[in-house]
Amino acid sequence: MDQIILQILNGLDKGSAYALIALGLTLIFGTLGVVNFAHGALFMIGAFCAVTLSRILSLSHVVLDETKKDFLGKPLKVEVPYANDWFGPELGGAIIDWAVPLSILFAIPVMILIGVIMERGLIKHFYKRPHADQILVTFGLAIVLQEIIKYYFGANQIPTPAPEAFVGSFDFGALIGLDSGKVIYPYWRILYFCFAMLLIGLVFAFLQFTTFGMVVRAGMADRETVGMLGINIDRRFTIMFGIAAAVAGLAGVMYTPINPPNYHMGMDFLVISFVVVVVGGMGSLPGAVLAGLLLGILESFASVREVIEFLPGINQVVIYLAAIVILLTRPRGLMGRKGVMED
Amino acid sequence: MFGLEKRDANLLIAVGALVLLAPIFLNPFPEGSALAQFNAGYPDLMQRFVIFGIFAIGFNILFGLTGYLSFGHAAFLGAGSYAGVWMLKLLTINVIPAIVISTLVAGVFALIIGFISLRRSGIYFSILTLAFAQMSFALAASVLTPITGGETGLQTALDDPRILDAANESRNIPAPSLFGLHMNDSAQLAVGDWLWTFNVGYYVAGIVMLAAFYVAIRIFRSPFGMMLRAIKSNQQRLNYTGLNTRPYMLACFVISGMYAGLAGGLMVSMDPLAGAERMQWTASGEVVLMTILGGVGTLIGPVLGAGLIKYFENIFSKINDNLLHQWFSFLPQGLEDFVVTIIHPFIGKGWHLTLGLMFMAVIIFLPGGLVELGQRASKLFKKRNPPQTGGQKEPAE
Amino acid sequence: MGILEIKDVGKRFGGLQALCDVNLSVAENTCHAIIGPNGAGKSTLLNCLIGKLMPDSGSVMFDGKSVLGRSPYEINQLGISRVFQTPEIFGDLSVLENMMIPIFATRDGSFSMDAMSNVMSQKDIAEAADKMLSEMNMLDKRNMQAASLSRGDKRRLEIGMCLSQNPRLLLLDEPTAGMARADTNNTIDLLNEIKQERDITIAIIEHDMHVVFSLADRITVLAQGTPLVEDVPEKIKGHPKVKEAYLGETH
Amino acid sequence: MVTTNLTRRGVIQTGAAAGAGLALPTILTAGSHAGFTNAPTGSTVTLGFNVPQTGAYADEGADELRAYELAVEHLNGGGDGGMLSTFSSKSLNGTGILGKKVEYVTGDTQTKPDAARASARSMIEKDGAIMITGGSSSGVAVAVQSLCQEAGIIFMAGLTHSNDTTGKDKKANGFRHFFNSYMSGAALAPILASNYGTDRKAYHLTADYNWGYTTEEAVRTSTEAMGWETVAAVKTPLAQTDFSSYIAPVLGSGADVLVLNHYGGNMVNSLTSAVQFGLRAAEANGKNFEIVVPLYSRLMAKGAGKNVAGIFGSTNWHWSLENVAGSKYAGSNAFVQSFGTKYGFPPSQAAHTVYCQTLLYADAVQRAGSFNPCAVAEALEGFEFDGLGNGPTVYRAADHQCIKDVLVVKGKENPENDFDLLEIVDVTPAEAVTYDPAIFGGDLGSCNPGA
Repeated sequence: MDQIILQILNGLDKGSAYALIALGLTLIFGTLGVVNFAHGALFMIGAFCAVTLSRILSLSHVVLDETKKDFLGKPLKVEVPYANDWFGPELGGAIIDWAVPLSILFAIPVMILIGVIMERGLIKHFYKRPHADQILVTFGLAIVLQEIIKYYFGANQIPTPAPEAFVGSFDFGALIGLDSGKVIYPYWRILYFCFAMLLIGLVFAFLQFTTFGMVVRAGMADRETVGMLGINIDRRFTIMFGIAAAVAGLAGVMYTPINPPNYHMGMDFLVISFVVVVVGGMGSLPGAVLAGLLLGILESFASVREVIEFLPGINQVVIYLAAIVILLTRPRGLMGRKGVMED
Repeated sequence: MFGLEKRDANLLIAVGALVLLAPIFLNPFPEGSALAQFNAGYPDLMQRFVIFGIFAIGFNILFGLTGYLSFGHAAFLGAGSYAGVWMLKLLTINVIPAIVISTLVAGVFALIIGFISLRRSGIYFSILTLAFAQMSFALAASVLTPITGGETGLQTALDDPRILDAANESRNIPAPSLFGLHMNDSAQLAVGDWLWTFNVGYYVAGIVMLAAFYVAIRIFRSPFGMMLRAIKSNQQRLNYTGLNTRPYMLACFVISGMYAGLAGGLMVSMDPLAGAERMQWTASGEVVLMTILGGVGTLIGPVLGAGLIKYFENIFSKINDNLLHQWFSFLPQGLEDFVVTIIHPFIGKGWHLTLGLMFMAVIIFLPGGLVELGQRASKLFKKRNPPQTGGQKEPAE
Repeated sequence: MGILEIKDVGKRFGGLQALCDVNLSVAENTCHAIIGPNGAGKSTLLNCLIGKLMPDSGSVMFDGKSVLGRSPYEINQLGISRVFQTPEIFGDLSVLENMMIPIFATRDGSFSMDAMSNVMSQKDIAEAADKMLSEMNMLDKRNMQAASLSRGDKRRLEIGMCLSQNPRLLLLDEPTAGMARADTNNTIDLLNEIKQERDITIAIIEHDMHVVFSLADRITVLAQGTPLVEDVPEKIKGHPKVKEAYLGETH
Repeated sequence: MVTTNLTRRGVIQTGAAAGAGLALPTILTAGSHAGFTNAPTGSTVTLGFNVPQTGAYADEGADELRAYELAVEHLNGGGDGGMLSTFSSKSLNGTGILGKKVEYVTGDTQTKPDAARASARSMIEKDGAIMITGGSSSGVAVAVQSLCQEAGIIFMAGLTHSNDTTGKDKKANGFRHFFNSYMSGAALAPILASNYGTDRKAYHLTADYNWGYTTEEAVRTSTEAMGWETVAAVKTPLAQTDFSSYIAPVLGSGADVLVLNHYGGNMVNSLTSAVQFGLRAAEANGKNFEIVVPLYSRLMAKGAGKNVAGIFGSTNWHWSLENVAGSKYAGSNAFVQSFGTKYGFPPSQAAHTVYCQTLLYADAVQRAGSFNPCAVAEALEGFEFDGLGNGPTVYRAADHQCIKDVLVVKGKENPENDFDLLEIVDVTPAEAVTYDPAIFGGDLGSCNPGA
């Protein structure tokens, strides 16, 4: 029982990352009709926003410590962050410690800007081109973006820990009335799930309750009609692209304490997030969220030892199998509208 | 000639001449000169040019003619490679069974995957093929290790049975050969400072590539090829014309898969190792890049694209700062450093960046790839001639 | 007994009864038009005829064989050719190739793995295609890319492609929709020529009264999913029920 | 057709001589070279450094490349000579190898067997490399080793830890200085026993590929031999990034030790997850829960950050070795000094092993008096040396594996900087990690000089 709860938690956690990426992907597809292979790269750039901010916050100057020796036998160079000088070691340390949550504020404008630039500078010119061209040009862009990140940050993973307060785990089982000590779950992963749900909720609320969102939804349903009403749908779509980029970016920011980021983390998620979008139904926002969570849970359960022993290798292929089964039996996906990219 | 129209025959002859003389013109710079770094006329790379040429030609038969974008084509290359190595291990070190069987195995594999994937089209087809290829890769690298050699790859060994061969007297693993001609044997010709290498394996692969190219031309010009182009153009009309598109697509997919398998079989014949990452989706992406870079739906484009990407991968990636400093040493020190700093991110380990930028540029500005570039250039030359009547149909080159 | 017999066909989408007990018979070698205001169920009926939709009830027989549940290529092989609202041709291919494909299909059936011969070396096909093109007055355009043709020429090509298969029934779905007046008249003339020169049955679904009255031998008026009247054009013109159905519509 | 194997450098000389002035074409025959592939005939000799420059191990490859450049500098008499001065064999004298100046070419393995073989072939066929060295994974090492065997080139393996490299896939032309899975297991077991006791229940997470299998087997065998019990061993996909599903069941399984048979990104992510799930702080079976990482590298420690603190593992070498364990490990400081002065930070174990391999190769050529791979192999087989930082070492003839002491390290609690992440716990002597070369099967074959 507790193993099942644990794997459901794992699945929700994994799935919320899939859902956030897929949400943006399907938003872009639904509004702009563009298949964006660079979306994984946006997730990765978001993660590196956190790395960048934590680097900025811990910018240091070197102080020589004569009492200690470095590896060459010279006085040890100790790096003292400016933050410590300015705010004192306590507050300065706390600021550096909270770099990841602070990065949310930093990442939102950066990601929106990147998204808008991407849309205006490149994607815009591909609305009328075939899907294959869109896939290919954004695939090229993804390569370029990740190579740029690699050039500046190296290929190795960069540890970007959560604030002290969120490190470690707590007894989730006791919280829901199980025996204590059975279901231990990390704070940050729970936080990640809650954050993802909040973000998804915000996006839905935005689309549901604002006029802006209403127009965008109408545009998703029938672009031409909305265009004929004299509403400048293009500008709104540009903004939607920025928002999608920001959602992916925030997913990346918050993911950094879970797994230290590196330059190809976006590619690792890209294929899966496409599968999520397709399973959920192209252009369906609730579908993306549902499929993300479901596939996360499915993947988690396929990774359980007993399952692997019964079906070796199932953990590696379960997502793809799910995609194949869904595509063959229900091509519009779980919640896709009939007729949207359906054969 | 050979049942081809004059233009196609000329193209075939030109490609044949290119393949024959590649060892010479790929080494345009004398040995030891600063630019010798850009020479590409060594056996491994030349073999790769033609083998990936075959792969790309085959991919183009599918993507170029029907517009179905398979993102899992590397799976067939991998399946062919494994089959090929197993033939080299079990049957004989002679490459013929390896090449034939790898083509057939890939064909069967393509038949199965195609039968399922072709129930959908568009991006769904792409995702289905991607899913199958990723599954093949994941399984080949792990659970199927006894068959595939896992992450290390499958290779020949001293104690392989090789039932058709005489017992191996030497304590060395025999090299793949064609009736005694070793694939890694070469003859070299030196003229002045120039050095040209003529490699057995390269010419074997080259001849197979010419045959594959010839077959591709025939397919492009055949009624079958016309139906495939019709599928790309308007599948609905084709259906209402009384043609069943499904068997056409499946046949095309299998042919295309067999080309990939043939390439895989040749690869292991030149270098008897099959690694699982050959099946990864990025490897499938590579053949897409090749085809697009060269020119989708054109005959010669994929071959050019394959050559360009392999050239980048093998030549550009080996340029390091040391070399850059040598080349720009004629500049004043400060300027030299500056130039090297500017170029540095794009060469050596940054070759992926250059590739990505180049690829984007091609998609944005040259959707027809290198072939379109060539056509535009030749149009520029022909400007003085009276313009042709508008709307003239230019059949796929 | 007509060549096309539609019996008691009904189709319901959710709460909407799109077709209700449609009975219709198209006699051989006539031109039969089906007209009706928007939402009368014309497209639904058409989709039932060509295998795209499966009616809930009833039967559709062509020359004694049911067409229901057959895929488009099988329906074509029964002898039904279809002309679409917007011309469906192979835009990327040359006009000649466009014309050759249906001729190949007629000769070789639904699938032929002829991957090694040259298209152009098949003289019989090329000749037949050229003959058809000259009938359509398009021989001078044979090497053009089909997508670069004018709207009227595209329609002409499409009809030519259909005729090249010698169909027994030509199904036309608003063949002049969106056309300029001159192109419309050309198309009408072409269809009249075809009617006179060939033994062919034509079923036409149309909105435009001008086209219908210039072509049809017999007209069925469809309203709210049911045939209202069926008669010769002269009788339809002044029919009160038809006027009622079209009330408010200006044509 | 006249067929010869490739002998690029030899050819230039002959070709140039025959074609001088007249530019007459010269067809080269089998007699025009010295009987082995790429025999150097000019005043230089070219080595091929095949390291990952793109992909996840690019940073490790960059560190290897730095060490190679340093080794070349030292061989040619530049710099401070590094470990040349401490090396027990004194045949190298700073004038290159056999009087020929050492030059090098580089290739990118991309950490893929296919790509690694392509770049190795290009260095052999195009650049005339006489020896290939490098790599940072066993798959690549095994693939390139067999290529070199076929081509008639010596292969000096870089970072490769799988038993297979000198076990079932060993080749007469291939040599490995780095230690292996078996030695890791053997070295770790006694130290784990003394720190965590002999009554432990271990849970293995194993990367699902060849290296993972051999490492799991080695650690299992040696820990079970001293009384540990293996509760479960679960294979994790190589491409896995989120290990939560594999980590979460560990606490409930009755195990009290988690062994992560992971390397590189796998290890960084699995360890990070394990620490997140509170395994470090947990108690099981009345004991503190412990985590073990059989193979450590500095880049992994860097990637995992604070999470490595207190976690045991093994390494081939560490820059502080001579300071901690004394002058038995002479050479370490010399190397650190020379590397640190040039690059500003201490070398990694990958850098150390490839530096050693380059020197060992050069020395063997020098002693053999020939670049002929068979002569070099003979000079390396059974070669006993000291002063390269690992203490007395022998290049075992039976499987071309170096037998030397193995370091057991643990993550530092309070590292002073990015390079000070590990501390040496103990050094297991060579005798304790020696094994019978026959146990892994395989066959060296006979040495192949190429032509």
